[in-house]
Amino acid sequence: MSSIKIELRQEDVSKIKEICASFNNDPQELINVLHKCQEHFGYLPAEVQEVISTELNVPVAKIYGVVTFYSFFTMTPRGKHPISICMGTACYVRGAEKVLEEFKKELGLQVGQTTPDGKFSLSSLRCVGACGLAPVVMIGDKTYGRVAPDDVRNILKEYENY
Amino acid sequence: METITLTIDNKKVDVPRGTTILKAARQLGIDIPTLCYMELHDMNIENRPAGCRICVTEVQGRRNLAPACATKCEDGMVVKTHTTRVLNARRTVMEFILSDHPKDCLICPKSGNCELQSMAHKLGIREIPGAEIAAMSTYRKDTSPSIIRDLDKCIMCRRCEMMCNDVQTVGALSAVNRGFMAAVAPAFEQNLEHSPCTYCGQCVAVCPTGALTEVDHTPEVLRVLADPTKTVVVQTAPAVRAALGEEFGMKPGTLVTGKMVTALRALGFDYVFDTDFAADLTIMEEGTELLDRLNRYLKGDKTARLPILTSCCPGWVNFFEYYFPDLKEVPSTAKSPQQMFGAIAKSYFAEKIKVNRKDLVVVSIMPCLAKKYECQRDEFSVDGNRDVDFSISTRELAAFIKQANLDLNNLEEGEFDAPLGESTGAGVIFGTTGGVIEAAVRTAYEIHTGKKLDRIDFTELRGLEGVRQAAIDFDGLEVRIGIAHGLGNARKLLNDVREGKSQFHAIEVMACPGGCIGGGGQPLHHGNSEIIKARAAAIYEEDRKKPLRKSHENPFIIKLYEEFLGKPNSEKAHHLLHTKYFEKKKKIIVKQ
Amino acid sequence: MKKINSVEDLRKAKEKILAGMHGKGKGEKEKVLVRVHCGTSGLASGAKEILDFLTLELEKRNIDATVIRTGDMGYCYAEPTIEVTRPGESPVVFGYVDKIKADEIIEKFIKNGDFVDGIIPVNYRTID
Amino acid sequence: MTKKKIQIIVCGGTGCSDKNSNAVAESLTIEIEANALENDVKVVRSGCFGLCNLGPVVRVMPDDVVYIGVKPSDAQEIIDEHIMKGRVVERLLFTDALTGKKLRSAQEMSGYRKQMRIVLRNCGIIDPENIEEAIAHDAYEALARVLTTMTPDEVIKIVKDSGLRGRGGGGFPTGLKWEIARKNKADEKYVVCNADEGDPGAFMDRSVLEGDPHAVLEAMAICGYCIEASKGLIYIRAEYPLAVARLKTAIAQAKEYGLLGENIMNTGFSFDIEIRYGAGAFVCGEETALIHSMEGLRGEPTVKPPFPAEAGFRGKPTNVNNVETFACISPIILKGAEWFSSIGTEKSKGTKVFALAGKINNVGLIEVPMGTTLREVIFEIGGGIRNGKKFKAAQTGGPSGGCLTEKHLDTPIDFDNLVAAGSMMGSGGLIVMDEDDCMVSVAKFFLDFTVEESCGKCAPCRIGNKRLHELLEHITKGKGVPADLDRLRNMCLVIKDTSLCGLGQSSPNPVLSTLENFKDEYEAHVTAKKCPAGKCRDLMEYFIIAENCVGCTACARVCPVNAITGERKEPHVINPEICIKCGACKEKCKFDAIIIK
Repeated sequence: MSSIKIELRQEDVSKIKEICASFNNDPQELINVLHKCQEHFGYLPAEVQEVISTELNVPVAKIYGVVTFYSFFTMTPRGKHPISICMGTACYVRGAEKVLEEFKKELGLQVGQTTPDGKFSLSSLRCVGACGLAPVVMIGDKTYGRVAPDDVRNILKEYENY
Repeated sequence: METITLTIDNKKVDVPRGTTILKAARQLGIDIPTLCYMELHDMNIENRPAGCRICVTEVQGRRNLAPACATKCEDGMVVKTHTTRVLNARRTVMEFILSDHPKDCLICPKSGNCELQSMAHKLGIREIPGAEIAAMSTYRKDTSPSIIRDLDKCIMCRRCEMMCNDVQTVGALSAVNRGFMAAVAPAFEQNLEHSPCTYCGQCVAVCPTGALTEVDHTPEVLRVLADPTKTVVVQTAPAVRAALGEEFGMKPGTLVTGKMVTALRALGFDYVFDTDFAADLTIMEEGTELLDRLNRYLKGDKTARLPILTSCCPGWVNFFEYYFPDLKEVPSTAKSPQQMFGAIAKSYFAEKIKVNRKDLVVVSIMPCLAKKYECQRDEFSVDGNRDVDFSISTRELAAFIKQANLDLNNLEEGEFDAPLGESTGAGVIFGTTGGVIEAAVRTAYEIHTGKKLDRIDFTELRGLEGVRQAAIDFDGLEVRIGIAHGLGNARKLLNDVREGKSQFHAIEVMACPGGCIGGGGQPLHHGNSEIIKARAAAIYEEDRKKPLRKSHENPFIIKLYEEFLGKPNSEKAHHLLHTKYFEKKKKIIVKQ
Repeated sequence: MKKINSVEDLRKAKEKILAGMHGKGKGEKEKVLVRVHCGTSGLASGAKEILDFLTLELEKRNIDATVIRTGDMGYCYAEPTIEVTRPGESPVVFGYVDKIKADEIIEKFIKNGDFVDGIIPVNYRTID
Repeated sequence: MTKKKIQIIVCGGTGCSDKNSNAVAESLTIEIEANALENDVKVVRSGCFGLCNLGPVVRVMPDDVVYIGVKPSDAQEIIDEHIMKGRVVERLLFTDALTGKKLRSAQEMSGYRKQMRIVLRNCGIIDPENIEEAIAHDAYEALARVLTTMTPDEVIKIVKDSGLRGRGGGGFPTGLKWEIARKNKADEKYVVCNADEGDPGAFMDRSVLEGDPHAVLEAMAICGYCIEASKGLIYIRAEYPLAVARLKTAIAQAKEYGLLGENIMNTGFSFDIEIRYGAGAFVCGEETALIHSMEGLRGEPTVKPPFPAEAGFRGKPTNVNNVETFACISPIILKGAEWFSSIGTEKSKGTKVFALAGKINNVGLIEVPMGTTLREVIFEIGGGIRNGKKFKAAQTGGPSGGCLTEKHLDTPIDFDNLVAAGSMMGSGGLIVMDEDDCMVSVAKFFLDFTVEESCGKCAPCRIGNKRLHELLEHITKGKGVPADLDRLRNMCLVIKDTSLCGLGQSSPNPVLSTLENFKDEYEAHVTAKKCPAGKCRDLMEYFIIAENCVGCTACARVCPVNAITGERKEPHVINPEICIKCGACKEKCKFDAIIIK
């Protein structure tokens, strides 16, 4: 058992403490706390989980257990433009797999990875509920409907200068 | 309580409402196989995630099979435990479990003692259909100073998680990931070393498979035994003698002290000593410290920290260093018996036999896995030479004895060597919960009052209740004592101490449920708490049989002080026999 | 609106709202009511642009209309959809509305009551 | 405004288009021009009327006369009689089969519409961010009535009598659930709304929350009154930002108006609602898992009993219903149990919202009375199969359900019939598949979902589903043997029989149901090693028809692995040993010379 040093900036620590305090440091609010922290930091690195653990008095192993249980939480930084391909049933039967393949090919990424320049990350998700537009791709908050593999290159082009 | 009647396998049985099918069946002598389920009855420890689904039974009127461990009986319920549907389901589920389990039983440390292996045998599994296309969930293997985690063998029974969190409140382990890759691991799937793990070994003690095992130090021990330049000394902890026999088919609670000594000698140890001797020494130091603090306190000295906390349990020390670093001045500074033994062996005894400490190897036989870590602590070595070189568990010793073609059953009764082999009954009872404090009371009473004790057995300090308390009359001075075993229970008492609410003068803490007899290095109890009770009985039996039962009466202890240490808590004693504690809690460093 | 402190309050509030809804207040001329279906499907198909376009254009073209944002009706295949109620008439739902279509709807239907292609007929029963 | 013109609306929905409604529109235009009426009469194309089996449908406005089964040859009569002379063409009107009465207007025919909106009553009608609009549409009227004129037991009786069953999947009677929660005494109780809509392809709950959030809030308060809870929690997917935002607005407004919070409408009843977020775990649709998730834990289910109604959130009695169930409550209170139970089938009352998706024309949400047949849903409301393909199967109940086939088309859809057909209602996703879909692959797709979403707590679900998926993968790769099908079935049955929660107990359904209904397709995969739908890449063989090939070499040039050889202007050949079945050649070929065998 050796002691571990965790490095975070003071303002980050304060932010996490503030988030925890806004939920009365109640361990039962862990998932809400994680949501807020991920909203703020973009992901949930180990350091952030350690601070939450101290604040909520929940073992960090348990927090990690929760983070790895829910697919919404991530411990790897997402790209500036996170790309999510809907793999819901409706999208699947309308060819989402091929669209995903195309994104993988164009970006040279696997699902769950981020481009080295931090610009794009690729993930698949289950049904955004826009089945009428299947297959659906989300980049950030923007939704693209009825995406064909051929559209992928053009979609990515929109982000060339951002 | 209301009684209900149900039928299991065509037999009627009456049970109190709330009873599970599993227990009702056992009442009828029907042993429904279980895998993840585990219960330590007298300690309020139960693991019932209903996750393995091996214990499923057919309940009339229910659509699905019902897990016997978690299904409560209802009046008029009709249960079948071995229909073809049940047997097929059990077998298929077992095939699933085995399909995601390594098949290296031949070289698995749990082989022969593995609940999964026994279950596969019991269910008659002969092949694993589809094994050739079955992906396995694999993980990085982790070796810590005490424990090896090989999660490829984890079957998600969650026993370790339950022990670590619910019983011990250590929180080192949690279920992580989801679905097929779910396993039980420390945060970030790091090594145990980087977690709050105390190495109490309770996870290992309950693991049904080879996923959690101790680090085996017997090869190193074998190497030093073969080295003619080394003098090898062994010390055996009190709880070992009460459990070792189980590994050789003896009834739980069989004392094998003499046979164990013979076996150790046969294995080639040059001196076979007893940790009980060091336990007596601990009482001298710790008891004196207690009386000192108590007297200072009574005189109004505000710096006298009470209650004093025992410090012989290394899992417990790790625990408070992590969770209660603010209280690190509260526990007794006395080293544990293992380390006191090492310090004395490598000074006093080494001088006596004129062996350089570098050529003297001290091996300890411990019921404990945290002892492996304890002897590796920096503060317990001199110029890189450890006071205790290796610590091996009761289980490792059993394996070692077997490897040497020795059958413990047929060995002569041997005697410990002098001078570090002599002990009193007080040293023996260190092996069970309440024992350390009882031993301390026996000595402290007589020193404090200057009177002889009328009765030596303080039965009010014994038992298996998680938290116990008693007030002992020290001739007019009421000494209030608290006892906790299991770290979760300890935490309750510690919280009181932290908040200044504790009424106790002295508190004994043992990390493992039951104390050392239930240690993480002991023969596996497989969820049978009767075994732990039998070991406790054996410990008290050994105490009763001892001619001397108070530490301060141990003639070799008296001699040690006379010849070497001076008096308890002397400067020399402090140097050799006392230690200090460190803050282990993770620190959040602010980046500049 | 002040707090509703009793059942009577609720019913009074309801009457007041109904009376004042969408320009039906006393002395006011009834307005055209345009509902833009802005659920996730609608928004993903561009309903927000249509909402903004209609709000702006109806004002520019001096048409007395209320444009409100609602949830989706379920016509995912035809999103964005809008519903237009001319005073005294039954509501009419239009699908596949882009800016060109929206312009056509203003010019032809809202102004003159002429239907344009893309009507989605009411194909359900209501409960009242 | 100008004087109203006559407008003839011709259905341009897919169903009617297939029946040549285009020609009807053209004929009408020709007739109008022939009579020089183009300034007064206009032909407009519309979307689907939802009367596809009666199509093509023509509606004359503003007279509101609906003609059905109109043929191009009828155009002249419609123009001559109706438009010129104002006389309705009786023979083209709809005749009520029971009464023999001719129905003229869309209004009169409304009873024949297949859809009925109860849950979706206000969706698309009110501004969800303006509580006043909701109040104008009767929101909180039921709550007012309940709080002032009814006892909790009376309310529960109405809900029980209405026959409402939980819309989340299991179909447990809602009133009974409330009654159990009411009977369990405790100092605190909770009402939970399950809005963790996880079935891929189902989004009705989201639509309700986005379109009519007060319907849910009001019903939760009513439930709170019945079970004596003062606190409600909505567990909603974090992936639904719009629904979350609108819910938050709605809750804030309801509090501001005193319709939630302390002493609601001065009745002494207090009820507050909080939002809890899901974080992407399908298993949290299961009540006990959902409760653990709300407690900040991993969303793992626990054995029932104890049911949440006995020991739920924070160990207190908790009533969990989903969004759609709650959305039915206020109309039931306002219009009565009898009204609600008059809709639907014997054991399934009311309506059900379905999310139509897949190879269907009118993708979207529909709400139909229980007992509507699959045929009506797919071919009338849904407008039939896309691109005129053949219907193959409809998956209901998402990954927990099974598929319905041709033979189930006329089965009235309700809880029990779906279970009898080897599927389930689930939350109401309805994915339509056509002849191009390989059912083994579809089963594999659903298993892929289950494997990813299994919580990992119990062995059959954690490992068994993985093994099922592997075996299906094996089969779709052409490596299966006939004996695998028996093993597949046994694994399915054991996983169903032994899993801890509903997820594992139903995850093999897509496999069992496809195995049952499309056995020959499975057999083709394991014996002939062929995929009849041509979907399984490893079982395909690209082949050049020599007669069609002109030897342009385009295919050979595009082939990434040089599997195609041939002389210029000579038929080319694909070497199946090298071919990786990427399909690039087929796409490139302009002469339809490349086929998949």
